[in-house]
Amino acid sequence: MKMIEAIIKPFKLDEVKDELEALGISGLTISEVKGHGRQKGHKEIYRGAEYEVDLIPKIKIEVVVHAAMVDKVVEAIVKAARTGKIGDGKIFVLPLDDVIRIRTGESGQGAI
Amino acid sequence: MKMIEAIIKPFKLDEVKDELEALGISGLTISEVKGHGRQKGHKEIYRGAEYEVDLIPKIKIEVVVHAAMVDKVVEAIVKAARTGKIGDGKIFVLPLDDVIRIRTGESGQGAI
Amino acid sequence: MKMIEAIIKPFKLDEVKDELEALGISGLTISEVKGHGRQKGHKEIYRGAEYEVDLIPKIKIEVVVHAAMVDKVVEAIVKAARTGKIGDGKIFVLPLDDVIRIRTGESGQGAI
Amino acid sequence: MINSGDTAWMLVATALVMVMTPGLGLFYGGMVRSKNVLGTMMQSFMCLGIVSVMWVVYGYSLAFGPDIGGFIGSLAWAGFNGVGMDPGPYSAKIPHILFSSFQLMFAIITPALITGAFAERMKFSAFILFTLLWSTMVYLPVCHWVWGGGWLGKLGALDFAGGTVIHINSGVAALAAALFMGKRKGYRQEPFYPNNLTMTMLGAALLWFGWFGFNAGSALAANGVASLAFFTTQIATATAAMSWILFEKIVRGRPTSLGFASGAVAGLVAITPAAGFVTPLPAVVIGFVAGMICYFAILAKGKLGYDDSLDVVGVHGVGGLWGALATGLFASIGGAGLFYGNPRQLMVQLVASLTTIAFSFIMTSIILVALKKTIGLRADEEEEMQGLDLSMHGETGYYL
Amino acid sequence: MINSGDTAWMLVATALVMVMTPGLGLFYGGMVRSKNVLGTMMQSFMCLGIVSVMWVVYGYSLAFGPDIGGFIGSLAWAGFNGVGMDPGPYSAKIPHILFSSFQLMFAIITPALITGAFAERMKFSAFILFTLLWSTMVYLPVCHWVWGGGWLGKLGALDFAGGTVIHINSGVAALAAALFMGKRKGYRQEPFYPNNLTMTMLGAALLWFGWFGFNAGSALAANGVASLAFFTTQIATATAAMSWILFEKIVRGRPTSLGFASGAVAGLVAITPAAGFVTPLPAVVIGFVAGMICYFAILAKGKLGYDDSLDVVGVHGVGGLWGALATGLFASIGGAGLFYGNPRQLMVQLVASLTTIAFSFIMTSIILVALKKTIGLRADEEEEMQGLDLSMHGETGYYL
Amino acid sequence: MINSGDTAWMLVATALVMVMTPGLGLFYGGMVRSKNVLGTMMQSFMCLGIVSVMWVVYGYSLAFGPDIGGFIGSLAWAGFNGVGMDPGPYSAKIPHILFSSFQLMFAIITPALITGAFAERMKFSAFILFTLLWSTMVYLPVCHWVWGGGWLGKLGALDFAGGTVIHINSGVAALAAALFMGKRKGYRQEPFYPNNLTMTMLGAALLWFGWFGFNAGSALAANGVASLAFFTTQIATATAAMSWILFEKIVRGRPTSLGFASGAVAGLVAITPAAGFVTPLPAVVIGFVAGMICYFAILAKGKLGYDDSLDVVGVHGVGGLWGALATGLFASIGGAGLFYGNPRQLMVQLVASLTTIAFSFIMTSIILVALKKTIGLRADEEEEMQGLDLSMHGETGYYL
Ligand SMILES: Nc1ncnc2c1ncn2[C@@H]1O[C@H](COP(=O)(O)OP(=O)(O)O)[C@@H](O)[C@H]1O
Ligand SMILES: Nc1ncnc2c1ncn2[C@@H]1O[C@H](COP(=O)(O)OP(=O)(O)O)[C@@H](O)[C@H]1O
Ligand SMILES: Nc1ncnc2c1ncn2[C@@H]1O[C@H](COP(=O)(O)OP(=O)(O)O)[C@@H](O)[C@H]1O
Repeated sequence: MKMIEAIIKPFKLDEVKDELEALGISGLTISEVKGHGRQKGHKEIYRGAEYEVDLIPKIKIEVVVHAAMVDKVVEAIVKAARTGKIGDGKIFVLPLDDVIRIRTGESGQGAI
Repeated sequence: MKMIEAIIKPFKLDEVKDELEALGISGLTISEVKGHGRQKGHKEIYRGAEYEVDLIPKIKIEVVVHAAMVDKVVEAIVKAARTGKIGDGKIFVLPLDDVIRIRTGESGQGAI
Repeated sequence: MKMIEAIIKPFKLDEVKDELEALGISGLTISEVKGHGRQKGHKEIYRGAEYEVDLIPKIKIEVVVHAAMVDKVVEAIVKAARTGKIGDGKIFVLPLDDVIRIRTGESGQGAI
Repeated sequence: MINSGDTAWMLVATALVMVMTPGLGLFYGGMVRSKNVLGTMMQSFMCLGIVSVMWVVYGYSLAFGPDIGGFIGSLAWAGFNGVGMDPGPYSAKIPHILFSSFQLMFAIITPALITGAFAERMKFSAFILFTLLWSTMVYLPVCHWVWGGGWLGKLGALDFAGGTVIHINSGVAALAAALFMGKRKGYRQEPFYPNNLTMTMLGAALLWFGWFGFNAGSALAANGVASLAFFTTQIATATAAMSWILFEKIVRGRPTSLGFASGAVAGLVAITPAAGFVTPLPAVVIGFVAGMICYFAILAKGKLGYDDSLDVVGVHGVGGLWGALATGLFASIGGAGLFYGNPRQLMVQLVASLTTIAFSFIMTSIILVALKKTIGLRADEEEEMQGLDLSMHGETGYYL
Repeated sequence: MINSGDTAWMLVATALVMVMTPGLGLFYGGMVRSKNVLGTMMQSFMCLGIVSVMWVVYGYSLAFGPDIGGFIGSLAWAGFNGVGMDPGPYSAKIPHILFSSFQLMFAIITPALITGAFAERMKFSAFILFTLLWSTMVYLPVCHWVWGGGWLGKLGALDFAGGTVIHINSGVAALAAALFMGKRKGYRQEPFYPNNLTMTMLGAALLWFGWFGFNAGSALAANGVASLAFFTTQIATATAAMSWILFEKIVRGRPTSLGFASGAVAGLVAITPAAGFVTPLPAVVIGFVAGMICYFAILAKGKLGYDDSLDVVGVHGVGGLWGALATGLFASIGGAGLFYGNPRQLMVQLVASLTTIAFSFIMTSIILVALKKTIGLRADEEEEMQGLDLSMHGETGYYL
Repeated sequence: MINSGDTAWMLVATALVMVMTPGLGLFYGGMVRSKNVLGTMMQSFMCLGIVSVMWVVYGYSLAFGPDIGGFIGSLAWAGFNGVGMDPGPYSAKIPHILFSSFQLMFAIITPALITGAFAERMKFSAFILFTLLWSTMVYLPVCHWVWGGGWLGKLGALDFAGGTVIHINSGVAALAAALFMGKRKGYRQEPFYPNNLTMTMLGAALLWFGWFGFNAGSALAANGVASLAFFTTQIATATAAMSWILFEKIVRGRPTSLGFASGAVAGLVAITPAAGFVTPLPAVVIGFVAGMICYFAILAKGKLGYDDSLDVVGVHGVGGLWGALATGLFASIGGAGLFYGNPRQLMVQLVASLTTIAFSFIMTSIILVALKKTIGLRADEEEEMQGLDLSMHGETGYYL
């Protein structure tokens, strides 16, 4: 089992979800984050003050999958989330010891 | 040391916190996330437009504990967060290399 | 490769970012979280009701780095984020299997 | 003959009272949890819809039409038959239809006030029926008794702008509603954070602003009495807001902005029946006491155990009763109270208040029980958990 | 001679109409996505700036100055030359400058209404030019025709407060704009969530409040007609709001707060031309039909395929047309419609409406094409994606 | 004898000025960081409380009571003794108590304006004392000098609606406050994002709306002068808003919505002393210059180094001074300025402005030093970091 964490552009969320769904993966958790990297930020102006804002809104998707699925999932995310422009984001693959489904208490592969 | 990440129903947060406190665990970090899974979403209507919203508000709890505590913590979370209905959420157990307490700089077990 | 997750006081974000930048690290992802630990919360009053709020706003920084960089990065964060008062936060170091850059599809060290 | 100055003022006063109801929606809306913000606002806005239609069909006629036995008006003016651009029996200087517009706005806000008691848990359909029935069976009669030529007016009850008709009446109905509806799920177990106190502050400001139309407009003319009522309204409100946060500071250690807003509303409520009958210094006293007793009434709610979500009983019930009695104490202009040598007035005020309390409580209870037995009052548990915005209206308040 | 009561009312009515434009900004602002909230509000606020300056320089004179051939006013009053504190030709009882202030507020809100059609995608510079050109080339002539001594007024068209001049006119311009601008990126592909419906509710409330000045103020005096217009406005609005959510409930299963607010605006629009000409019961009918047809017009948009972001066509175009025709049906006071034995009136209403539709559509299209060919109309793709707040104004609406 | 039209207008104008103070609370509240939103709004709302009570006890009497040596009023009217429903010495056509209500609203908003200078860092208790002392020791005397029969009025200073008494006065007090309070922690080091610019826009709209009461109400009658003041207010405000964003565009490349709102307020400030004395075209000039110089004043603040959180000095101080002098240049109705052959007027304006600047700066400094030495002015560092909402009031603005 692995946890795949993808940082993507917000407007790509629906496409990524659809692509994962196509792989039979429906369980996932998302959150609103802000990213900093190569992508340029923007300027904000409030009366006399001017700020360079270099944190850009992104969506983080966390999805836990069987180890065997990792490559396919990564591929699917890359396909759906890519625009080819800087700032498309990153995918991180983390090892995972266990998964537990709260509703039933079952754990391991079957709980995903 | 392990990082336990639990996705739960928002209104269960207080109960989970209390249950962990009972185990002597007070350090934890939470965030607001949205989840997708078996649980049905809802419909929203804005004039002519109708949207199926399938992302459901959840709370993510991150708690880092000694490896020996993992089972007890998982059990406690399951106990407190379970309603028995679909959407109760998941617990993920991740390996952890190190913990550092910023205030003191100390690291390892003692920093938890 | 490691994922470093730091929970810090919100007003320390700029300093931490600067310190990491000085190490040549510009890629990072942040999110707004709430923390519970030794730090005391506060009281809120709404007409007849009085609530003890023990969840304190924190910023979570996620930064993925080469394994060789971990110590320097941790040191930099500790240096920038420390006030010496309770609630300064924690740093967690997690193992990481892989990183993929969505824009190019490349993976591994080079994708960080 | 129609006076253009009086008409100008009453046109504006009517618009001002109209804006109080959305103002109330903001005031209430800001205090509930985020998931109920639209549902709560909707209940105020809906009163603009429901009561306006009812008013034109039969409401105005039942409340103000030719008196039948001191108890109710006749249906002679149903459909606004004969209510037009000429002056009517209630004022010789403004068009009859303007007087009825002004009164409509009072009829709208009264049931809207009650909604604070059952916020965050009532079914939308039940709310609609409740509002229609309550307006018809409770508001119209009491309004007729005091202002429409009915028995309480004839008895000599002083109610400048609606302390009894509106505030005691709605406050008591709120008590009945809180009792019959039961508590919100999680009440006193989990924190219920107000979603947006800036909106509540804005709502309080619009209420304060609109209330000048409510109170000074009740003179039905642009004259000295209107000006007096205007000033006493300002002074009592300001004093009550300060008084509330003073006692908050003493009891809890913190003066809050919600406390300021609540105190202001308590002051507005308390000065309502007295506004044109008292001079400035008594207005200060009325305001000070209002802020104090309404604050303690709200603290007491915790001990009494019912869940009056937004404290309608504590603010409108208690504040309205205090105002009605204070009018019997301090009246000195166009009437005389106890302190001006007329103890009888206090008795009359007491009779008017008690009658309204009893009538409102009983009638409201009957309506609630009837609805409970038929269509049911509460959203089901799932709906309440999900929030009324989604479950009743399919909407979400904020996507910021 | 100046009458202080009429002047008092018109001062207030003018302020009330002024507050409608920011109210519209809130109404529209709440409906767009968070990243466009300020840009959308700005477009309404900017109309206060642009049109006011234009008005004093030449606008008032072209609209209301000495008539030239029934088509336009002369420049005799440019720079407000001769427009002062004495009464003018349009009312003997209020200062001329007050009449022109009142009319200014109408000229401001009309282009602001159109902005709903191209919300979330127009370049700021293009918007400014569009507003200036449209106000000059479309609003001023049509305003002159109906109210400034022009040919439509002479023909006997009844338009109490601007159904044709303002609502049909802006609604048709909105249609042209939606067609020429093209759809927003992602339209009907991704969800476009309204960022803050509480703000939309507040905006609707301010519109409702200010509209009393709009309609009742159009009597230009504090008298019976103003009072009648006030009441019919209230009743039609309330009914339309209820009617809209009734059909929502039937069609979608949920009565929404956005629906209530939208229905209220539809009712306000529809009663506008009729307000001082009809009695209360017809006002109920006008409101009921308005809520119904505007709701179905909005549902139909989905099928017609153009992207009128905030439904200006469905609410102002359709509602305004219905109101204009309804005036030809129900007028009974100071005029007579079909149902009161005067079929000719309906024909006149139809002529006025159709002329305005044709003129507005053609002229607006010319302006849009000219701008498209020169400076361009739309924000570029990056800017639209980033949101107008950041790309046009360098600001973010909320940091909560 | 009381005139119902004038009374109607003044009732409304008073309500309009009242609503400016909550409007200011919204305007300011939206600009601060989220953690201070309620604390900032509270400071405006509190002025409604503090000053109203002070006014009835002794304020009105000191400002407007029988003159003592041109410097202050006597205590003859303390407790509103003798101030009632009949006309008073300041207007024969409206009730005395209405005149005093109108003036109360001015006394309320003036200290509220100052709060922008020390936003986000003052202790609540210090704020309360400051407001009470400042109102008593600075506002009441200056008000008396200009309007209450004092020496500046006798000298012939023209101040239609309070440019000197209110805007210069508060702007200068703001400068003193910014200097004595010191900077906010993190000022110019970390970004201070405004939490909710939609609220600031709404606040600006309410200020604009209410300002019609402020300026046109200062005619104390519903007449030609009121109508003129109404129109010049609209025009100057619109022009200033446009002018501000024009210079923003030139300097920074982006016209902002906060700039529009700020420019509008600058225009409102600048036209205040001139509103009833100038014709429309000069009003355009006054507005244009106001938008320009206030914008550059704000840019200059960065270089001068003091932390006037919400730019009270740049907008009210600079704008007010420009307005006072502009009145000495452009006055042509009910007075004559330099351009109309009366250079002396400009001198008088200068004297009035400089006296007010000196008096206000010295007195405000004394009050601040006294408070600093006794109870202290600032929240402690922890409290400031946590935000005033939690540390002073135990509340959180938003739980969305
Ligand atoms: N080392 C990193 N650790 C954590 N997050 C990162 C890292 N590098 C990039 N990110 C995340 O990925 C996003 C995209 O990165 P960026 O460098 O802008 O573009 P790209 O990946 O296309 O080169 C960033 O906004 C940030 O959220
Ligand atoms: N594979 C997964 N990866 C990440 N998060 C998941 C995954 N599966 C479920 N979740 C999270 O758990 C929540 C509950 O899952 P769901 O399938 O609805 O209920 P249950 O776990 O009771 O079957 C989801 O809303 C989502 O946040
Ligand atoms: N065991 C833990 N697991 C996850 N997060 C933790 C844990 N302990 C502390 N934290 C996070 O670190 C923050 C600071 O911890 P706290 O105990 O208050 O201060 P300190 O680390 O200075 O002793 C907490 O608010 C919480 O967000």
